Amino acid sequence: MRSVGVGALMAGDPLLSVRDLHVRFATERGDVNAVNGVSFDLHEGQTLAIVGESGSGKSVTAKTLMNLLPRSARVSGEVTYGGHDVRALAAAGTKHFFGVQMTMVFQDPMTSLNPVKRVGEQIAETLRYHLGRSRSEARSEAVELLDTVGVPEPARRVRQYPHELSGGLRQRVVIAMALACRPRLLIADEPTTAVDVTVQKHLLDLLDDLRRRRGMSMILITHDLGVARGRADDVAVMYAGRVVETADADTLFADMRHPYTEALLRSIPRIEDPVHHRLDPIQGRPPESIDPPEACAFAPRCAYAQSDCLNGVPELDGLLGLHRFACLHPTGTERGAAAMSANQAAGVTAAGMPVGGDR
Amino acid sequence: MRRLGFCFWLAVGWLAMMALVATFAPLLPIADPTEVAFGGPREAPSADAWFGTDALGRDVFSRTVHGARISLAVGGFAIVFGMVVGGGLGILAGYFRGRLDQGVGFVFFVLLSFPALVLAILITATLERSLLVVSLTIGILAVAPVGLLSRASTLVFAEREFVAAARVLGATHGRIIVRELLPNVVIPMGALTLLGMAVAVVAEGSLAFLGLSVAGDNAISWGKMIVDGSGLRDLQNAAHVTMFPVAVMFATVLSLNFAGDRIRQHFDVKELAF
Amino acid sequence: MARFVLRRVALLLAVLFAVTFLGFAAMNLLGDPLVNVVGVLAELDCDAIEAGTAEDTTVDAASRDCDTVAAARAEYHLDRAVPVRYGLWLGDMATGDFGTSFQNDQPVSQVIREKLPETVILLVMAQAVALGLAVPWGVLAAYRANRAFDRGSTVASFGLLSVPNFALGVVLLYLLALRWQIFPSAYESDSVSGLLFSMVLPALTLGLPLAASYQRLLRTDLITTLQEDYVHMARAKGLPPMRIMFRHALRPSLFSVVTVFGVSTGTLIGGSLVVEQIFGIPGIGREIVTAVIRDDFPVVLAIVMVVAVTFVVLNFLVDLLYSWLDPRVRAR
Amino acid sequence: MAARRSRIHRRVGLAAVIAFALAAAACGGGGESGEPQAPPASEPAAAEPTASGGEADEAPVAAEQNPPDESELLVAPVDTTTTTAAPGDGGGEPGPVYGGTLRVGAYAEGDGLNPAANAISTPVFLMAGPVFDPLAYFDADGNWIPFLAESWTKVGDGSVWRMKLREGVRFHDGTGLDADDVVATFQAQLADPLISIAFRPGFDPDEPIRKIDNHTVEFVGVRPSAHLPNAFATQIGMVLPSEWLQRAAADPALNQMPVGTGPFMVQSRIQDEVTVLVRNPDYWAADLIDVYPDRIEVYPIPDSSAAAQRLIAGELDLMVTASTGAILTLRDAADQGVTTIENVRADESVLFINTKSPVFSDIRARQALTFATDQDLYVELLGEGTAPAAESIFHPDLIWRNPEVAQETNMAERAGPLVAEHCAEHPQNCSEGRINMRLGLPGPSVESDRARDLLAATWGEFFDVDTTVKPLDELIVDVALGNYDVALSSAFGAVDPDNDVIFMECGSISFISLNFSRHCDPERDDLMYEQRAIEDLDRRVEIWHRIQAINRDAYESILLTHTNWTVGARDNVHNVCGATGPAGDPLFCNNQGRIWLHQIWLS
Repeated sequence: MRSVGVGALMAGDPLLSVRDLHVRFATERGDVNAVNGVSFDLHEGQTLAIVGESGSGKSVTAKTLMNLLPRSARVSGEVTYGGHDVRALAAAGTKHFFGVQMTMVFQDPMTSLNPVKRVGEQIAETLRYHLGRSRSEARSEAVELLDTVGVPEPARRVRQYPHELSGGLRQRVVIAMALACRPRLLIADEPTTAVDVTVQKHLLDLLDDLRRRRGMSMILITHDLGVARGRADDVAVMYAGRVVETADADTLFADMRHPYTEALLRSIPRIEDPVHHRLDPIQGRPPESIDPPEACAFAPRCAYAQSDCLNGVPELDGLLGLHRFACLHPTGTERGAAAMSANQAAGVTAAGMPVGGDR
Repeated sequence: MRRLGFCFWLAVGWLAMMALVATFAPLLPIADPTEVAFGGPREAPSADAWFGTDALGRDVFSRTVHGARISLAVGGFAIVFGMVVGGGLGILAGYFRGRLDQGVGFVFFVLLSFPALVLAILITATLERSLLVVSLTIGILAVAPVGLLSRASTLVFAEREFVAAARVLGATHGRIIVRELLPNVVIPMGALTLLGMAVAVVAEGSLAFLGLSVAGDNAISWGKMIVDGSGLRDLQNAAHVTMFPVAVMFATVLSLNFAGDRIRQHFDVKELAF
Repeated sequence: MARFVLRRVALLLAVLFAVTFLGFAAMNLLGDPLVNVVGVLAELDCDAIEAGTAEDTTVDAASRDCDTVAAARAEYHLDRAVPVRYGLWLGDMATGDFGTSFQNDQPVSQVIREKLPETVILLVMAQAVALGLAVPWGVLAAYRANRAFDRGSTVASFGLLSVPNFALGVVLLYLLALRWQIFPSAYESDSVSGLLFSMVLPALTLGLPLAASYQRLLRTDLITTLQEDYVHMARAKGLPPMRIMFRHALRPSLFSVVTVFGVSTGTLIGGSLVVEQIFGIPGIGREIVTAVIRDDFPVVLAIVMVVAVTFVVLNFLVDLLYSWLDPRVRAR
Repeated sequence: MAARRSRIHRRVGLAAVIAFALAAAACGGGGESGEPQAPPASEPAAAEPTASGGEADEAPVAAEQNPPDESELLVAPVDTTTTTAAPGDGGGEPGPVYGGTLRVGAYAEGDGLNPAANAISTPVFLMAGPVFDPLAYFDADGNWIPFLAESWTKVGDGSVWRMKLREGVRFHDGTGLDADDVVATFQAQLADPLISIAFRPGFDPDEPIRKIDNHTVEFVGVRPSAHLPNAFATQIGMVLPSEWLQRAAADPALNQMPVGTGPFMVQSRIQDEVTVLVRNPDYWAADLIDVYPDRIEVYPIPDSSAAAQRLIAGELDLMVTASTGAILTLRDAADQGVTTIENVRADESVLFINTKSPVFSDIRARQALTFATDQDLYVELLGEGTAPAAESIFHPDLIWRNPEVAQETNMAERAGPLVAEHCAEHPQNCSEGRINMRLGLPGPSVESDRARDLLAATWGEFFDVDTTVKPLDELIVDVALGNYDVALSSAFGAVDPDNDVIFMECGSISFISLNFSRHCDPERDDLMYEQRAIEDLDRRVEIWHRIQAINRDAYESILLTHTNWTVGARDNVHNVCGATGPAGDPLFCNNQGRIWLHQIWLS
């Protein structure tokens, strides 16, 4: 089954294509719509950043791609990889697809390494299973891989257990493990959230560097727009299970349209900010996703919200592959400005959120 | 609060029925369980003898009903004993802490260091096997598990405000233990009553099977009935003599376990370390 | 780590001390130890007989019986104060002198040496049955958690846990040995293979309920483990589900099973009393029951001591086994 | 070393125990084997306690003048009527086959195989029998014949018997058998309180045995006897090398591997598992006796039903049992190539009533108990068609049986008034109109529980029964000490009834009684000693007829069943009852389960 791959890819076709992806979980209190009609494309050698708060559905989307959802999840929509239906491949138990073609790096290196196995074994295991390496070949390759990802003294490290390594080193091990079989697509789910701030940048640069050198595609999932900047070719912003704005990175950062994107950007600390700069956290909390009202999900937290925002869910407008957003009163437009000033005048948005005038 | 469910009430119903028939067995319109040649030997179940007859032609149904008396009496007594002694020690240990706690904890640990049935054997080896001794023996087995539980619950509650408040108000230790701690500790212990009883019933059955349970001419117990019919030839030719008491005992232990487990979940108590 | 081990060893010694004292107390404080040792002879008035003032009531010269009594007093140190007696007795035990069986005048240590192997074989086979069944069973149940198989197996394990050992033994004997004649109905010692084959039913009797309890623990732990990131990671690495189960999820999920392994061996030892009786296995389980019935106190006490001490030490070793299962413990 | 309680029990109960026990015992009363806990019972019948002399005559004393006819047998040979198939040596059989391994199931294990230190009960006899030759044994008619002895001769009135040994007999260790070995063995047995209990009182306390020459000894009794050699047909007649006896005294471990003169030698022995015997290549009687198997393996299997299953499955060739369930299982397997040789003419299951107890010293209480006993039910439910009801101490097929004596059981209606009278006079013995009594049963076992329940139920209207269940040997001690009002045991059944005298004579009553009922009847004693001294079979039969009537009228015991001793064999096992003595006489077969294994052959 190693034929599954990108060999058949036509120039211009996306490596990964997601269309109208829905994921629902049945819970005791009702269905949760974790992902609600997400679509995107990812081209060979490119990086897509999916950005959103926790609960926005970005991790669920990633797990759906990797077929990691629990059995209780109900999934619909289409996910194709190099023209193959990924969910069908998974259902058929296709060998050597996950891990070889596409793989994933998880948020917390503390928990994503098996505590009872030496790190070398964990890396070598993939090589032996997928590539049929002998025990000794796999071991020396594991050492090389650790070296590649910048782990000092790799020959000693392979014999250690995860708990003997620092967080940063562990994440490097995870990355080495993910890259062992030279996958074409890497999904990195908040790869730096759980590690020390001082090493976050190193890790991100490492990932970016490896991607470039290996010609990989990458989906970078993060709650931090700043992480996406400079590393992603395209950005998709998710909120409440939907993509609310997507564009190539330059466009998005230069010309964002969705108030949520704007809010996200404001909430990140920036190195150039003064030390005591006050961040603007996004007010309110992400919505409950059980029986959501037919309305813009962000409206209750949105300073631009107007009464039409509460009547129906805004569509993601725009041309596929270009700048698209789902907002009736986009920021940076006249409609947006009008909405904002109306709300400021009223002191409260249509959804009832108080708005200060001093913004 | 989860619902307890139909099966729970089914189990409780069975247990209630067993308790009733055990209590009133002598008054029930059933055969005398000791009447030899009530029917022919080893007769298959019939309208006269619902469970058939045993090797001496006695009514297996009536014997099964009467057998519940010893099993349930020993089981009930043992768990009550375990709760009074083990529970009491546990509360004292958990409340006073310190040396007492260490001492009691060590005693529990030592008791748990014997395989249960072996400890029971050690005791029955040295004493006459009366109903009281057998019940006490099995009760002693229950002391340590119940005691550990009550100590753990006491530790939790002893830290709570109402206990601190009582102490500030000058309540005596005795009063705090009885008025404040006991009612709280009794709930998780009570939730485990049925589970503990299941263990006790099985323990009594095992002793009876080995011929080490209550001795005496009128002692009918399930374990004894099962061993009576378990010779190879008896099993082959008249399995009903054994299988009916096995089934009833199984149903009873299953009901105790099931209802007990539901109650345990209901009160969210951890499992017992039997 | 060293401190941890030291503390455990100290506790171990204290418990061993207490356990042996309990056994000693049962013999010396519950009732008259002399009666426990020499039975009716304890009633002989040996002083009077020596003085020639008592009637010689035995066919044999009563003075010989008095010699016996005197020898018993010496052997069990009955003339010494209780604490001294305990110390001396402990010394005897430690040097392998468990006294002499009333039943056939054999040294108790020899009785135990002869009977222990059958029981150990039985226990090992029972554990093998339990683990051999519980692991695939628990894995399957966890793999398809809450599906039909899992629900069915929950009911089945609950049922198995509610069957008393002796009842299960009789039912298995009836079905597998008498009805379908798959296994022999009783112990055989003609050959090693015959011995092992005849131990299958007893091992099943002990092992099935244990398999059920292991299965429940393993299933719960596995379901938790399967939520772990490293299992997701392994899936993302493209490893097949069963390989993930056995290579990644199983070992970290064995903690509860290992925790109860020691305790369950105690349950098994208790069960072996009954099972050896049913299947006629000449092990220490049957020996102790026979000894109790015959008031053969040295044998009862010695077996209880051997079993309890083994049990305590086993649980101590189980503690150490943790560090193999979880390297993180080693660091502590 | 020290104190062994059992040793004590034995010692205290001594006398009783063994004699009785031994004999009786093997089967522990009604239930018998199949009681896993019961230890190997001691056996003995033989040990003839009070051998005494009669007129001197030449031996052997044969009962030739009264050849038993088919319905009236002198003794208890194989009961062919209950044999489900004729084993062995019938016509048309192929010739005997030498070699092979005979696998035997015994229902109990023994302490050891040393006849000077361990009780050689029926199951132990299967292990030790082939290792030894007895000084005397019974022929098929039940008359004693010399075996290892060349001759037995009465000296004077029969108080002294002279035995001349065969020459050229060698032990397994190569040493020759001589009078010193006989003297040493006999003295060792006398010195062992357990072994000697039942026969020591019959021998001269100062000089019980004397060596005449290298191959001749004289045994000195205290009373004239015409039947003394009977005593040497059991373990008392098994001879050990004197030098070995000294070593065994120092090292009890040797008891497991004794040295004898017999056709087989102990190769290995693991207690509770197997005893392996191999053929003695230098058997002294090789020219006189055909020894067929090369090897004998005896497996102690306490659960006789399990042994029966193994026999049916072909894992055993032969087994011995008196357990009802096992006998029925074997019978049912007739179509699977299993034959049984059953003997119901030996011992009886007996409820002994302690006539010295406060309750049963009143004959009305004894009568009431007898009347109230539902013997029919006992026979039906516990015998289950294997063990017939007993009316007296002799089976109806035997010449000794008095057909006029019938036991007065199953007359519950006659019990009531007697109980009422007793309770009126002795209110302290009664509660709520019922007599309080203590019953002792051997056990524990399923059978003893059933016996207890059945007896308690049938007596329940008139007696309030308090039952104690104890292992057989402990029970017998208690019974010998008079600790129960009523106790179940098994007794009588000696090949020659003279050996049963000890259970009835007044001299056996003392602090420890072998006469369990403790009933002394001087008239009966006179009769018993008279028959002992004479060889006149007619007169002996007459005397025993009279004794049965005396016993019945004394209400001293309640006979329940004639024990069924069954040998089960597979159909490839031949010649089970074909053993012969050195002179070619067929030997008595299935003496309370004791059979000779060395002349059995396998096809």
